[in-house]
Amino acid sequence: MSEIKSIGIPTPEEIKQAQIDFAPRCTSAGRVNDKETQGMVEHILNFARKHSLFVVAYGTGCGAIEIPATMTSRYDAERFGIRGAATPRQADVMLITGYLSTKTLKRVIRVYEQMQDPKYVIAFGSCAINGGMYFDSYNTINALDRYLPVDVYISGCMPRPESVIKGFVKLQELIKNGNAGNGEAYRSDLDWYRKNQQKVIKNWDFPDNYNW
Amino acid sequence: MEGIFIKILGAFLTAILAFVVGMLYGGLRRKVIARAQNRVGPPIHQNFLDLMKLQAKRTNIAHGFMGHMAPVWIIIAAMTVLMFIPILHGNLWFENLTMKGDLIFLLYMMVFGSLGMALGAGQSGNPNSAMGVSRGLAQLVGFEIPFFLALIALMIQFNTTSIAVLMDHQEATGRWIIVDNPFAFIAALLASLGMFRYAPFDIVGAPAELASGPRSEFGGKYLGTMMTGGAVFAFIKLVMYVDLFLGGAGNNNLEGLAGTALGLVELLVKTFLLYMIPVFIGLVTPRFRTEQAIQFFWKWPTFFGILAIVWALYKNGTIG
Amino acid sequence: MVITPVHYIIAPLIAAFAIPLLTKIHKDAARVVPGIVLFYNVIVSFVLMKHIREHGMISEVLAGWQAPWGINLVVTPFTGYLASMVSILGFIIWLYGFRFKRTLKGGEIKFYEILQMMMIAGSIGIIITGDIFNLFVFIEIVGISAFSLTAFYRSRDGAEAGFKYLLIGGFASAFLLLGIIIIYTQTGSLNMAQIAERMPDVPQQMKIIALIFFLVALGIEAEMFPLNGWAPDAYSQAPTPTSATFAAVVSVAGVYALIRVVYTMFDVEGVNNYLMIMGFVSMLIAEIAAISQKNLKRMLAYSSMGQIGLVLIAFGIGSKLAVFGALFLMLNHGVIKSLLFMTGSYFIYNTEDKKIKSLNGIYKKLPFVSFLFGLGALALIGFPPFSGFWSKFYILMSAADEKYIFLIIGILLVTVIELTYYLRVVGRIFFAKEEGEPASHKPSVNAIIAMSSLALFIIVIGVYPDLIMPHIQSAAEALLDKSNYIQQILSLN
Amino acid sequence: MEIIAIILLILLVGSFLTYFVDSFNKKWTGTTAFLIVLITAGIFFTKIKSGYQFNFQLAGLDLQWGLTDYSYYFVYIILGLSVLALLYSIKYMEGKARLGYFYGSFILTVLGMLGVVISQDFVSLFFFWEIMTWASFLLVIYNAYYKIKTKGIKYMIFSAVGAYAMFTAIVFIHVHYDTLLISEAIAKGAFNFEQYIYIPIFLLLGFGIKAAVMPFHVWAPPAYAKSPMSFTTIFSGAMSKMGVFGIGLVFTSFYLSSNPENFFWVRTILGWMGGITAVMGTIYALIQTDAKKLLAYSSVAQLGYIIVGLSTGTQLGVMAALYLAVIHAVFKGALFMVAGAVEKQAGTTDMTQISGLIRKMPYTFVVALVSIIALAGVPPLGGFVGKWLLYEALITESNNYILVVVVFFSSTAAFMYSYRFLFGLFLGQEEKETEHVKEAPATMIIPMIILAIIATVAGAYPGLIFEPAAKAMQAIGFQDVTWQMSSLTNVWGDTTDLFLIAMLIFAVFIISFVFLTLKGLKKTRYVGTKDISTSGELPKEWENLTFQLDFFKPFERAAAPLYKMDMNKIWKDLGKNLEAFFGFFRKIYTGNGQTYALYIVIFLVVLLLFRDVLFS
Repeated sequence: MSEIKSIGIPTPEEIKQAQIDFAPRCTSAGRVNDKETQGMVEHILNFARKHSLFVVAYGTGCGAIEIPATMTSRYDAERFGIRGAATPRQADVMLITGYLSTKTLKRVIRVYEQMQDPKYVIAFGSCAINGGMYFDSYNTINALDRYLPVDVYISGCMPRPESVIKGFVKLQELIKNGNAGNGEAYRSDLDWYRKNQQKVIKNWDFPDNYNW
Repeated sequence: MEGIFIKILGAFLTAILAFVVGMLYGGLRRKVIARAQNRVGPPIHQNFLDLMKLQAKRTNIAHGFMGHMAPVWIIIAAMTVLMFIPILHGNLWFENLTMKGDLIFLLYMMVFGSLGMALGAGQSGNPNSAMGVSRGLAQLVGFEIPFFLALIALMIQFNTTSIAVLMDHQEATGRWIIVDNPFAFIAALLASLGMFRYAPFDIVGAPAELASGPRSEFGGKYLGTMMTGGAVFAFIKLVMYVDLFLGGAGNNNLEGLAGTALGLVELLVKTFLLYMIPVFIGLVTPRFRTEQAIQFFWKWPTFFGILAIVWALYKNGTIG
Repeated sequence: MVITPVHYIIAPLIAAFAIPLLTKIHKDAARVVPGIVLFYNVIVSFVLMKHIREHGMISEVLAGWQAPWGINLVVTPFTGYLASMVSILGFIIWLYGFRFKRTLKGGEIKFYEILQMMMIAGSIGIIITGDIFNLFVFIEIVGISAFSLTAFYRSRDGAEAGFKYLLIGGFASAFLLLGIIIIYTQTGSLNMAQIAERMPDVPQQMKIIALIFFLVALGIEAEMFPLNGWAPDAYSQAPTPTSATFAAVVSVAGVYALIRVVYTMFDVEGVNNYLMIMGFVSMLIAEIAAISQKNLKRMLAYSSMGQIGLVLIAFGIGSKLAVFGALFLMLNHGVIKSLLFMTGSYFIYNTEDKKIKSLNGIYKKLPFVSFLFGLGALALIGFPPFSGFWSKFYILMSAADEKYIFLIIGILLVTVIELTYYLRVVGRIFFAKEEGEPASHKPSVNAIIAMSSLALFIIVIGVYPDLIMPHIQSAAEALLDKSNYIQQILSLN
Repeated sequence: MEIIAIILLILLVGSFLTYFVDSFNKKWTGTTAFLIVLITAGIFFTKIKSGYQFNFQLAGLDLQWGLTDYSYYFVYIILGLSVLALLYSIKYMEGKARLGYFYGSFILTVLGMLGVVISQDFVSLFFFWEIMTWASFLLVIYNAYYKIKTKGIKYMIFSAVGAYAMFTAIVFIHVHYDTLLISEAIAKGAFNFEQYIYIPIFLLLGFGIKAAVMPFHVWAPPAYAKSPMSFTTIFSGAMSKMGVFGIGLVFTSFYLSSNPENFFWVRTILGWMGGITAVMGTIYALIQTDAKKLLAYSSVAQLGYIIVGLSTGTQLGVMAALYLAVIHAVFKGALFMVAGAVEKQAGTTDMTQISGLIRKMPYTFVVALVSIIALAGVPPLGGFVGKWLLYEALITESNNYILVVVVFFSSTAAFMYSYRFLFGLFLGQEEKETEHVKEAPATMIIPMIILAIIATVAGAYPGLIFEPAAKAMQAIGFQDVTWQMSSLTNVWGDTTDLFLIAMLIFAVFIISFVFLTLKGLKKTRYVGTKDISTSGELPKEWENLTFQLDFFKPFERAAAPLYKMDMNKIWKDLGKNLEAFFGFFRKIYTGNGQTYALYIVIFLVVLLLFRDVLFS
């Protein structure tokens, strides 16, 4: 038992505690935009949102290499209105393309917070879902949605461009139904997210107020 | 009273036309580029969707008053210049304030937007923005020189500084200025490459290098408004070139709506063809550094500009 | 008429002998008596000027011998003007030096006072005498006083400067005497008027050789290049009131002698050009030398030489307007340069060396003196609304009347040089970072009165030159009217 | 006593009075100076109308003082700007040393300038010119401290050379035309290049140096930048216009009296000098890191435009020059005041040291913005009108096509430094060093705002300035000067309707501003300048995010050949060589008595040898 612990596998108690602590909390509190409630105007706007996705590709891991392939001639994501954005201010979608070290997480959070509502997160690969092959690494986070609200996960290691496009299409679907865009949720559950973030980020120096 | 009503209505009509055409041309450009790269590309109306999405952003940030004002400046510049550009020759609806301002005014007014945008970008405090502005202003000095030379050539050849009078002249003689003074057209055309800021002169807002430069801190409604302004400006530049060199549009004998419609079609064809020049050049060229861009503008375009003046003086009878 | 021109000379001479005796009675007598004498000279000047304005020129015969045989003193508007100027400036310099001299050792003060007084009296004598040998005598009186005063501080430098002055002064005396001898052999007269009358009969060669001797000898006194090597050392080593006297009194007398000889006695062509060219060269070289000086008094000395050069240029031009300008400039130069030496001496007194470098920020210590120095500097350069402007203005006007284009440009360029070094000093005084302690020597009341009166003169004449211009005008006329001079003197007997 | 003499006397006495008030109570010095000039201005504008004349005799010369419409035009600039500058000065100079000295010299400078424009004879002109010069010199060296040797003296030497050149010309006018009255000289054609060419050339040299024309502009930037800002307002705004005043007088009278075709070269040379001045001033302005220096170089450039305008000699060109003279005084005065306010509040104007003052000094920023727009010549503010007139004059009337491109290049490059000024001081990162900065006091803001309002109104109603300018032009000999209140027309009949433009811009502004503000009003937030997208990195306090150094490096590289011609260095080398030369000559005085004795003997011998040559 002690040997196992020494390589970092949590004890059942710890897992239990962690399940309580890190349970994803994507509440629907911020969802002003449900399919049932959305009006005509919102419907049209969602149509525009869905067809115009400006992407800030945070090339964290090996998935970064898939993005060029997705964007260029062969797979041509632009036909879905997907297009790169230079800065988070202009972007709608953030792509987390692979494992996230804790050091990078800090930057990712910063970028996410600088994006404007409604904003979406797509996480690539198993590393972003559950840590993947880095599940027991000392400096890599395991589940992204403990730190940021994720809209779409794309499985695979790594997902091929087809899967990526599929992921985007899924996101478009969610947008159309008003189920995507967890900025409001992030704001309302900020305390919880902050607690988790602060747990892994040692040198925490963010400003106190969250200013979108 | 009725005249004022028509004027106001015409102004709105002009604005809508410019907006729609500008946006569509932007979409077309994306489509053309995609096709050239063997892609399907976005739909032509993609820019409208983008704009709508940007305006539909729920939250917006600005870095201060000048940041808030920056898109306003662009809209002011775009709309003001638009009102002074003749869209269709002799058409009541699109006449606006055509006779009330001349080329020098237009030249300066067109800078107004860039300057306002530069101020807004400056306030964001992002060093990338400041760098972009620095490059943009430097490049401005580059391409304004040949453009101004071309304009002077036109002014002295036809003894007017008014764009409307130049159009009248072309209609009266039935000869386009591109024939009368081809060098001026070449100089102005080369200058227009810089004016559109497509490759190879797109270092100002290079996304990978400067994080889109001056616009890097603008999002949501601000970016959307800027896009609108940019689209209108694209239209303005094209119409201006068509007016100056390609005889303008609307020189038909048809009365009423038909004439207007024909004129518009003519305008669209001419502007589209003109627009494709910078687009295609942009497709196949890499990026100039700022000083290379400036030096480029100060070499061949300026040479053609001076040639244009000499030509104008020759045609005018002042020399030769 | 109770007061006659001879009072100018008699009073100082008597006083000079009386002072050693009077010091026995009261030790302050040595300081007070010269003042009384010089003030008396001022009164004499005013009375005489009033008289000649009403009755024409005065020619006083000494010892009953009529001119041309005896010695005569002549007060024309010209000489009267210069004599008044010299006596007034002499008095102001005395006033300035009244307390300053207290710091000297008691034993020397009477010598200083006597020599100073004799120098001024001798200068007046040079100006008013009508006899050429008498002129020589007065030049010797001035010279000997000046040599001793130069070496007054018994330091190594002072002795060296005094010796240089003596050496060159010896040349001057010798050549002057030679010139007088030649003239006497040829004309048989020592009276200037008579010499001038007989001059046309003198053989040309003799005339020219005599003239050259006169020019060299008097050029030394008038600080003309290249004969003015003595001047910078003498100016800088002498006590400051003496330096002021050199600039304001002695050089004026020297120039007078030169001009009297050239204008009245000789009738040689080309001498005007000579004066003009040498004046310009003097001015140029002096100003060029001044710009790189590190010693304040030397700088002022070179500047004096430059100004005298300008005076000579104006005399060289020779038109009425030019002479008018020259006379005006002599007055201005006397006043302004005295002011500069006076203020400069307070700087030196406080900084305890003569370096320009140590004047940094002295404005804080001596605000009023600095203000006056600045005023003087601006006036000397010729800025309006100060008196220096008008003299330069008229000289340039006269040059233009004669179409000397390059001369004008040259003078103006030299003025730029002059301006450069003066304003450097002014800037230093007012704006450089100050160093050291507060002023240890504030100016005394008498010095302030003396300096302020000079400054007041500069401003008042600058704003309203009409106050003084008629006098100078008549002086210029009197100088140029040679025949009248001869006639008057020879017929007065 | 004549009213004009009383006015000058008030100023003269006021100068001394201010000096003594300072030693009595430092607090009231500034106010006293302000009141004195205010009273003077009041008396002047109420009692003296154009056409006034006063003849008298001084120093044997017939002197004449008076006011034509032309000089009155400049009186507006001088007195108006002086009053505002002194009001501004009260707080600006507070707490500084030697206030009496400053204000005394200031009033003397005003006296000098006023004297220059009221002089109708050359002697008083030169008289007052010199007063103006040395009084301003005293102010230039006020801040220069140990730099006195180079900076202040440079100004003085150039000024003196200019003044003496002018004086030479005056002397020759007296000789050749036997007059000292300006009007008579004009009537006799004294400024004509046909007869005595050196007279107009010397006059132009004299006035041109004061107007900082290339290649004599090198004194101007350091002098403008080093003086206290409240004085630079006058220095650059009004005093440089004295040069313009003179050139205008000389040149137009020359044009109108002679056939301009014969003297095309004169016009060309002067125009090109102005054009090169404009280019040089601009390109050096945009590499400055000190805001004051930037403005100083910019002043040089703007004066270049004015010279170009005058050099055309045509109606529109001279109108452009006169208009620019006023509008430059207005906006550059305001800008120097802005720089002064920043200097006062933030301690420096070095743009590498401070940035992001916009929230701390909002009023100052608004003034700076308005003035900069006017400077850049962008419609709808006053500066555009000047630019328009200038270009149209060059294109339509003067046929100087390459020159117009040069001017245009300069004015386009001016966008760069205009932006640089605003960005450097007010925009950009808000650094911790400037946290303490507060808005300037009201008495400093009010004059700035007045000037900004003038610049704005002039954009829609330039006729307000055209009216006196047209009168002034008629006074120097132009016939039938036409102008409209709010529109511009060139000889080809093309118009630009400024009022319409201003209204249109205003309308669009209101619509789009309201739309942009109201839309998503609640969800729009203002954030600090540290909250920027820096690739996700959180900027630390010590991290430098301010881009200020080498701001226009790409342009510098592209325009490298232009920067090679450094006039400053040429003059400096000249000065050094001259000093070395002088040092050589100084050695004539060896300090050795024997040498001096030798000189005397040699001199005697030489005279004796060449006696026949010298004397006869």
